[in-house]
Amino acid sequence: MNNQILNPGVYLCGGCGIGESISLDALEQVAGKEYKVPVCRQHAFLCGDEGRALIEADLAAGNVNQPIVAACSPRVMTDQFTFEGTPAIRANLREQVVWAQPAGEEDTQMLANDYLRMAITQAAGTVPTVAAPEGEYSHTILVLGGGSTGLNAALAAANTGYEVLLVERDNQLGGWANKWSKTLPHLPPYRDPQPNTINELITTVEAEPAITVLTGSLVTKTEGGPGKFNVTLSQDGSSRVEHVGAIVVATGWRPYDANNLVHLGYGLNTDVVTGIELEELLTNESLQRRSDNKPAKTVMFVQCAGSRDPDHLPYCSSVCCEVSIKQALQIMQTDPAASVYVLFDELRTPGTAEEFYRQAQKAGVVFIKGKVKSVSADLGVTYDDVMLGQEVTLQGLDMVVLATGMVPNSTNPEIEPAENGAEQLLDDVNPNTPLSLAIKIIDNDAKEVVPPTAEQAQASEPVSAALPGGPLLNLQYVQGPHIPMLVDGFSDSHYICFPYETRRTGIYTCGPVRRPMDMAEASEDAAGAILKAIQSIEGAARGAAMHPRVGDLSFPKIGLDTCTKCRRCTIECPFGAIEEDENSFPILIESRCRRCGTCMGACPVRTISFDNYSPNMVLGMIDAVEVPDEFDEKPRILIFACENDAYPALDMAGLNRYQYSAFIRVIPVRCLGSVPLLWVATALEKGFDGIMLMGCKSGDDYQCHYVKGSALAKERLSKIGETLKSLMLEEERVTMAEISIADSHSIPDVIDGFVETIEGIGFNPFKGF
Amino acid sequence: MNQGPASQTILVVGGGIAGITAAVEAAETGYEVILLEQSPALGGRVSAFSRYFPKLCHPTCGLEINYQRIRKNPRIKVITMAKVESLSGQAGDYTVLVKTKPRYVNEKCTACGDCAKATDVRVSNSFNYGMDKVSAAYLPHEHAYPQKFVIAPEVIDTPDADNIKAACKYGAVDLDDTESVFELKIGAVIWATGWKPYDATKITPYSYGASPDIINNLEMERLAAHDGPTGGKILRPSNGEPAKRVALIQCAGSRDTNHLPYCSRICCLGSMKHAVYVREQYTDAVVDIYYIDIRAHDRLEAFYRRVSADPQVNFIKSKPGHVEIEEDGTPVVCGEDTISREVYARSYDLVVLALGMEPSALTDTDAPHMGSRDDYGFIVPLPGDEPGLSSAGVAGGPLDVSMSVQSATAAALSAIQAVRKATAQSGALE
Amino acid sequence: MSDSNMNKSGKKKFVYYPGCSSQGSSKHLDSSLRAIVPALGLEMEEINDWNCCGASVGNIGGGPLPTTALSGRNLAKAEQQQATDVITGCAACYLNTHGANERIKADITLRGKVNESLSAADMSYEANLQVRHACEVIVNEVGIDKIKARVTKPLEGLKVAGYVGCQTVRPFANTESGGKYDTFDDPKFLDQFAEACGAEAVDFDLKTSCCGGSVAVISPEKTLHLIRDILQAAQDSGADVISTPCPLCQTNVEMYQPAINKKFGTNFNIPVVFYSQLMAKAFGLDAKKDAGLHRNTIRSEKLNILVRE
Amino acid sequence: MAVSSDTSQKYDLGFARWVYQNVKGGDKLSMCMQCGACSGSCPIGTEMDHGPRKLIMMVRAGMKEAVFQSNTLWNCTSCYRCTVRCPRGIPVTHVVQGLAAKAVALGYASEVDTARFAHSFWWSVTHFGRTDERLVTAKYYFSFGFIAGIKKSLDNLKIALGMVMKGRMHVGLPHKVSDNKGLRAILEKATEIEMRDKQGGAES
Repeated sequence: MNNQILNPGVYLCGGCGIGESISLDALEQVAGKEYKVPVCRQHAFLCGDEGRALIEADLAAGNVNQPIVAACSPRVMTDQFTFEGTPAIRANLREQVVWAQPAGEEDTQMLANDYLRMAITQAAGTVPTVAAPEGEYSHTILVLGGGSTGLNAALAAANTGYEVLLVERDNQLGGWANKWSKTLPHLPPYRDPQPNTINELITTVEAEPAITVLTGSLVTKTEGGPGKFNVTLSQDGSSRVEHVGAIVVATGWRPYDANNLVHLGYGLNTDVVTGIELEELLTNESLQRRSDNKPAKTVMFVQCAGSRDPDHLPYCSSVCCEVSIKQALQIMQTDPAASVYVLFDELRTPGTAEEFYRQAQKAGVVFIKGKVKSVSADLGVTYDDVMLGQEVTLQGLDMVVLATGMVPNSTNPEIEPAENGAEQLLDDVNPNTPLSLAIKIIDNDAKEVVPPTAEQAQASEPVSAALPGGPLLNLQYVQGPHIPMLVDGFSDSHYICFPYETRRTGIYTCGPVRRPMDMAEASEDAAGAILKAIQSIEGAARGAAMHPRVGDLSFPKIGLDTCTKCRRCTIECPFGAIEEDENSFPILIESRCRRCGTCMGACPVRTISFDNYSPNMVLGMIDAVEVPDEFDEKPRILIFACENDAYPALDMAGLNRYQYSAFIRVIPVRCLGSVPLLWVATALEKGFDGIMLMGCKSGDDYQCHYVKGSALAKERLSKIGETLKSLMLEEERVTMAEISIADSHSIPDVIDGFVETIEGIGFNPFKGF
Repeated sequence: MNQGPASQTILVVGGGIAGITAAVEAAETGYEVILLEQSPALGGRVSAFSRYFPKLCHPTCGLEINYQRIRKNPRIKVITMAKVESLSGQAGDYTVLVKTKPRYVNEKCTACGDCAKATDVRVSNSFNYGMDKVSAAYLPHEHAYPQKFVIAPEVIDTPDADNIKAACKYGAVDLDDTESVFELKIGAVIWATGWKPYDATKITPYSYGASPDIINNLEMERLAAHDGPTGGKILRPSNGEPAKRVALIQCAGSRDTNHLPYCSRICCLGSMKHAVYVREQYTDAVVDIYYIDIRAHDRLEAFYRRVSADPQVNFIKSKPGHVEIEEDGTPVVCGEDTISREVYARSYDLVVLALGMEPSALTDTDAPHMGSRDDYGFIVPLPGDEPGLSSAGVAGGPLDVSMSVQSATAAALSAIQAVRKATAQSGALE
Repeated sequence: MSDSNMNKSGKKKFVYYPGCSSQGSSKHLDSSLRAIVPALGLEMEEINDWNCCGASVGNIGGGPLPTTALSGRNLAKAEQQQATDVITGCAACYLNTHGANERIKADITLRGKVNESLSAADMSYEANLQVRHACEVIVNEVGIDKIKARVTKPLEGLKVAGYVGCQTVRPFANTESGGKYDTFDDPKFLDQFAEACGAEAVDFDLKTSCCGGSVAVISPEKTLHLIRDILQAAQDSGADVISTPCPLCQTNVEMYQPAINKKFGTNFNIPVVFYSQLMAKAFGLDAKKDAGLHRNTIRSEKLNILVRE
Repeated sequence: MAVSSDTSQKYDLGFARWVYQNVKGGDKLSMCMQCGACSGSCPIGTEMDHGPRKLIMMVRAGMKEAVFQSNTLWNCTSCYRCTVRCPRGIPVTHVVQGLAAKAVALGYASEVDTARFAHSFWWSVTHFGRTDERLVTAKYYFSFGFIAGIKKSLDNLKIALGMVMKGRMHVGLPHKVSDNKGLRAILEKATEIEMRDKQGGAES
């Protein structure tokens, strides 16, 4: 803990219209008279060389060590206003004052004054953060799964200079790839099935000194965090503990159980086979059928066998079309006289794989668009031939191949489920119920169990169907043993922009356990996961945060003296960074922490704080705002704005010179999840007439970079009713606005609309108290 | 042979989502990165998208985080309006010639906007694909990074240029700015040169250009964008009326041996997203999607289900033969519904061609050596190629955004491996 | 054009393949072509004793090889005349002869069979010729500027709808062997011809719509509406005349006007001329002997003025 | 290889493969992805029972009878739009005409107008080496029988007269190639070669 006294210096910029719009002298009054800030200077162009020289001189002279820059938004000119590696505290007078307000008005000046007050208070509440990495950090990467994805991951790590522990459940490496007769073409000209090179890959891995291979092994327990995971491994009975820095999960997939596909003839006739089973029948000789080893001259592939089917797998397994094309081509190559049909609903050969499709057509494979109805025991395939516009039953086939889909190995079906595993999965796959698990645990004294809602039940269906078995890593996290999942049982990821952003820092999944994908894409995915693993190891060793607050050295400090063991922080932390000691006091695993402050927002007794972001700091900023009494007819509205989306939107509204009410005061927050109800209550007591939480979209398509921030805020606000009643205040005074970053144009409506509502309700009776 | 110690610096060419990702990931792993972008701002194609499928979230959301990561990271140097002229050498020791176009605005720019007020000259707005105009002194768009203005070459050497210069209080306008060429010593290069839409005028049967109400999928994104030419309203370019009968034509160029032989992967989902744009705005709108096969992979299938559940969105399995233009300019889509066998000719308020992706590097005549390319111009390193050159995102093949980010992260690792290897070798030499 | 496309003298030699319609329905195409091609500075002599190309139904009537052999004979004759390039003005002749020629070039077995057939008349074809459409030759060998330069009597005030039809551009206009001289759906050359002759090319968007081709001859009831649409579009575009390069288009669109007026209650009376007739006129050549304008059955004041002037 | 009879068994590839090998342009048929661009581009597609796209699927499905009895074969105007637009490079026009030729050769089309016209046409070619529009048309009309012939001729009398007036309908002796004998020899030889090739039994 570093408690050095800060000497703030206030620097006022007159540029970009600030000087013309408001009085810098008035601001200087605020700094000097009200806050007794020793150093306060003005400049017409602060971000210019001359302006910065002004600040650097004071820093050099040692009479200032905490510059406060009252100029533009903290989102811009960051290089210009970062000194000795530390960004200055900023008061946003440009985007959110003079660009959004009429020049020369009293209200505009008041707004500016308040923002300066808030900045000075923020500075006072800020302690320089110092990295405090403790203990021994491992730089070894554990790769779970020795299939082609895992092998590629291990090689990628070794080739980047990292030691690897490669753990495979089976007694041999290679996984499904061992079965493939040939593989898909992923290099130009993308036309022909390629020789399977899995054996070469295995040899290379086994020859690689940096890689230690453990086959026939399972992970039975995982503790710790990035840089200091302790993983318990069991290999034929004996178990050992390994110290690793990061974990890459490449447990892959398994085929959808064809025994569920009796309507497609599976089990009725041995010559109805799955694509996987066919691989073993494909050789350099012409294809023979299983029943009588007679040559199979007419073969039909039935696509989407189980996939894209609400009764089985709701999703598309992505690779089946190309795999069937590969197999069809192999059959034609060994017997050009064969009749090979592919029955598909939508043929999916994206990108350059279209070449592969054309190659199969060229070879004479017949593609039929149709929805399969049934496959009979005598291999009669009945389907709607939509292109002919009639129902067709194809007779006289020698073999029917079911292209079954991929089920992710997000769990290990070969071991027993963990007792709190199911609850966690239910919670994970259903973002609509962000706190279902929390509620259960918090109400653990309550006799009756909270019945799951309809959508919970619905969401739980695919989980139980697709995900039997136990946890892969058996994480010793309060939040459960599983790696969190997103949809359809595939492992979690901040889908689209940050696919490697997961809720278990230091643990990265890749390959088909993350999304259905082919071997080529999986090997690329493996490289990506390894890079993130390396970053998490190096970050942990520096005590620095991972994405999105990359490099942030601050971390939450928990004062146990006042802690009530309510467990909210442990439960609500999106990253499971907070565990419990034997007395069920919360303890932070720093390297898991992503610095969002959700724990801070969860804590009812404000005993969790960061050096540079704390309840007291924000309460101070709230208190710094001058709230006029009601006779001035100037309401005050406090806005907590998420710094990732809402705050930039406010800036862009200013950039576009959109005008809105001057009665608002904005406090940027790391995430709405970090806003405790206490701040809201305090603001109301202080006399603010309305409070608005501005954050991103929650729910199924959430955008929160901390997963559930805005969902948590919603949840909490829903509980504020009582608080307001006890204060005899209207519930409408507190609201939440889902503002996306592209909503700059609607900012004025949102703000002015709320101001109107508040003016309708009337002033806060607490004013003046 | 390597001269002296190998360079550890990684050059990323192209500042779209793939290039940004590759640059940030490499820098956050501790490597020096130079990020080149040929336009005045980062963001590339995605920055001109209104929303992403299937979450319908805004690209700026992810870009904002990435820009914050770049701002925080002293290891990343961003150079805009820059292009690679030539490249020579090998991993650890590339010599790269970079050419920059003049911006006529220097680092002192605060984006205050006074320059824009100083001229009445309006130039075509390339960010909106020329669908509207902007001041000759302009910020590329509201979320532009770097947040610096640009002065259009059109006004240089005119009195307006002098007015613009005079209007800037900060000496940020530099009318003497010129093209410049400089040399970089680089350890490894990641090509993230991205894509451009296939030239619609080459698909003559679809009459692009014959009616203002026939547009392409990128223009549709701008029509839907709040900062687009219509402020986010889907309106007919011809008369500004709401577009309530909309045809979305898939495979405009893609999957066609006369044009792009490959499937561009993103168009199906993109058009479903466009259907949502229209339906969100007009409850009585009807959208027809003409397709050959709907290519909605893994979880994207759910988006397909969701959109096809809308009774006012019709999926018609048909590659239209041609688009005719009625006397009043109304486009008429003609073809055969392959399932009903109906030969149709349907008129629409708006026809959107889902143009395929063509690698930008393809038609770049003075393109430098980039490593192995496939027949379509995608950069695909082959086994045994020199390790120092890799590709990220659509430069390497038709990918969606999430896959581009994956490929960019992998490219960052392979670049890191290349410079490490080169360093080890050059170390061995000394 | 490839270098192989040169005779001993190293110069190109053009021979002309008139096709059967030149002796019947399209005499005016024939006469005008024979007039303008030399006027544009290209020498061409007629293929000796040429025969029918097989047209669109030859395949059905006689089968593939005999049809190809028909072209084979013409090409062999042309080769005997030391030709390098065969020019034809008839879309169907071009389609068949050019197509056959390209197939014979590409397919050695087919070449063998054709030559085996030709041997029955002691002939053979070495497959060194290019078969080219007159329009492509004018675009690629002459060029629009040369046309402009040659014009002595510009067709001022004449509004022309350029109706290209099908086979003049499809399937070869935009291919290498077809000289890549224009697009399949929106060719510009015919309008450029008209403009070069001093006329006004009106905006006419059915320029490559089908007139019904041989189906129009065999079962007009199926195709009259196609011609109606073409005439309607031409009328709406304010055209005085329709100009076309294709004999069958010319005959169909012209001859069926009365039948169309009867069937659809319209009263179209739009002359349909060959581009070459307009050129001949603009070049100041004889309106009858060369331009053959007296052979057009649909007359209009504008056309008559053209004939008289 | 012999053309298979239309089996009740759908997708017996015998017929499809025969078409691939024996019909002009057939070798590209397997590339069809049923997008419908061909049928959608056809100027008189509405006149067609199946249209080229479905016709190709029917070939694959082995529906020989239905294919050869399809009116699609006779409604092709040879505009070549389908050919130039096909995203898979299939010469659709040639395929349709090729199938039409086979339909005639296999005797499916004796009553079809186009077939009659084709025969009259070929008659003229083989007799004179050139086509005499007047004779071809007349022979075509009269192939419907004398009365019908007269009627059809009268229908088009206006046109014919117009042509004659303008000297665009040749009257008098038909134009001939001078070396008619040689031409016939060539055609007979070609036909003979075609037959010889079919000894592998292309048609039965």
